[in-house]
Amino acid sequence: EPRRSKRDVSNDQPRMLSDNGHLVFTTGDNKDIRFQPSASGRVKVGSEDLSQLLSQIKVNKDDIDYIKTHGGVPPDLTNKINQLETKVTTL
Amino acid sequence: EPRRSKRDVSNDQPRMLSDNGHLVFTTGDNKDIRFQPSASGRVKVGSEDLSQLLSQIKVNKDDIDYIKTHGGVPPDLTNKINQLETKVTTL
Amino acid sequence: EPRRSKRDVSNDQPRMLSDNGHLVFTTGDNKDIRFQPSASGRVKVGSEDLSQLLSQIKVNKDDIDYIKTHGGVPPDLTNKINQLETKVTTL
Amino acid sequence: LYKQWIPDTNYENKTNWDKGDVPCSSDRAHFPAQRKVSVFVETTHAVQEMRLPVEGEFILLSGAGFYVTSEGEPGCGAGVTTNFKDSEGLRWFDPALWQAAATLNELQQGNFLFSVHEESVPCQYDDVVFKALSSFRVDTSSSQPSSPVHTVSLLGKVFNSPSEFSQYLSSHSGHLQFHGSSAITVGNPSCDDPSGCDCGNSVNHEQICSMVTCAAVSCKKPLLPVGHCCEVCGVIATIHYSAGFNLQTYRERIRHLFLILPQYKSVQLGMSKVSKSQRFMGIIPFIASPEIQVVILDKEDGRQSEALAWDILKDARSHGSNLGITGAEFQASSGNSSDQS
Repeated sequence: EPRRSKRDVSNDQPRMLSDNGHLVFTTGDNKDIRFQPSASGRVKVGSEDLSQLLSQIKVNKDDIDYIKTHGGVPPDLTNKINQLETKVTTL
Repeated sequence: EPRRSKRDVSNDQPRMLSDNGHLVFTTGDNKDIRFQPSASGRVKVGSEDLSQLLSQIKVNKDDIDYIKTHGGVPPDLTNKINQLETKVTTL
Repeated sequence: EPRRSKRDVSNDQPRMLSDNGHLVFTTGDNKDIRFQPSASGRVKVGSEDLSQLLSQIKVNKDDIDYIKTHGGVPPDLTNKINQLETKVTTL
Repeated sequence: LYKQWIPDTNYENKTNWDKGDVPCSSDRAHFPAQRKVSVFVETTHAVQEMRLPVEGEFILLSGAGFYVTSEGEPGCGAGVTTNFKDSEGLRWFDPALWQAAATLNELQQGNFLFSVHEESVPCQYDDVVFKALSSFRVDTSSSQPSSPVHTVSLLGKVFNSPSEFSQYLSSHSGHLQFHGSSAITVGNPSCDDPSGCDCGNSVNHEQICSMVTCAAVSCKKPLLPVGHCCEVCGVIATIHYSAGFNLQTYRERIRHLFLILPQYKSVQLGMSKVSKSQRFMGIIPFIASPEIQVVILDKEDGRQSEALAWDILKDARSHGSNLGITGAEFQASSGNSSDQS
């Protein structure tokens, strides 16, 4: 593979390294670390399922946005206010 | 790369691969990739503590669920409504 | 580091192993697993940018804290309550 | 000249594993906890368990990586524990661990040059090469504060800036690849004298020779070439030169005229600029003009060497004026010399 050997491979290669016992995964300029779970295989951090938790972040965000717009007022409190309003209006 | 094709790295094998400088973790069919530092070790992404952030996702979810059920109504507003109710009732 | 040399340093060795066909990365006591792409590289889970998602966790937390303190009461409901109060007071 | 480090710390190199084979899917690959190592990985490997050193790294070429299987690979066997061998003791100043060539191209083609021991390790004006697709670990300890060279190339990158290289040496990879009491420095000028330059390794003579075990010699008058650690059987020819002499051109000439001939197939010939005054240092402050030392060895008690020496002398005498050669003579371990002509 002559094309490759001419290139500067030094900074280009990802590395798995042990730094005083810490396990470190690194990449070079503009290079990513990618986790690609399959439909049935999971990426787990400790006992946690990474994909599941990450989709929970979005669910949380959506819930928060809903609360911001529609309020986090429980139905019984809303009822109470409506009843009060009716009462006050009919006084 | 003919050398690689001789080895059948089939889909059911979880693996860590260097792909053009990117470091890719791929799970297999029903096979996981797990990152399990010791109890006192952390999983970090850059300077962020991933383990901590993942547990924050759950805390966020629990908080949202609480707000959904019990409302995100501040105590002074609840007081005001209760006082109103009392007043209206005793009118 | 005389204290460590007495210890079994093999406990400090990070490991990559097969656990029933699952790919497992582990570390020793107090040792982390770290993902450190270059400054311009990303950590991706599937097509998602992990760093971005992680910062969303913090945004979510902040939003939740705000809701807890200031309430998630939509402006029209707050208005309604204030109007009620005015009415009741002027009865 | 280009000097290439021979050993590597590549995962695919069978000789780096104590069981003589690269680990497969049912094997446990163990890197000793306290051995620092930078491992180069060229392809994908299945493994049952890998224990990493407490300080170490795996450099993954595109397409390289690790995976695990639940069924195992065909032909892998029941599984053994195999240990990555220790490269801790490999020293920069060990002449047996280097290959020399005049150009990068000849280095890649395997046209290596024979040299005396001092010149087998990198000289101050040499370009040092660590193979692009490899990693390594080398002990650069020296009695000198530093060992200067012209350039160092490793992982395909050429370092010629002193600051850039010293920065590399202090990186995680640098610490794993180079260790020892003194450092290699780059940016030393290359040799710009066409007649050649003094290697500069006489200051490291003892250190270099401490790595060499000399074979017993059985010739009548064993010779000790300048810059060599051992007495040899063969010939030392001396070329006196003037302006216009070009060492590299002359080295090529001798190769094309003689060394490619079948009768000289087993001959080793090394050429270097030396100052014989070194021999008298400490006794008489005698400055001799530099000359070209040609060391010729063979596997037949020096008989071929002597024949070649005569060929070289004849060539020098008939074409010397064109080559910038003013005189030539030799001394053979048989006791013969060019004086007897």
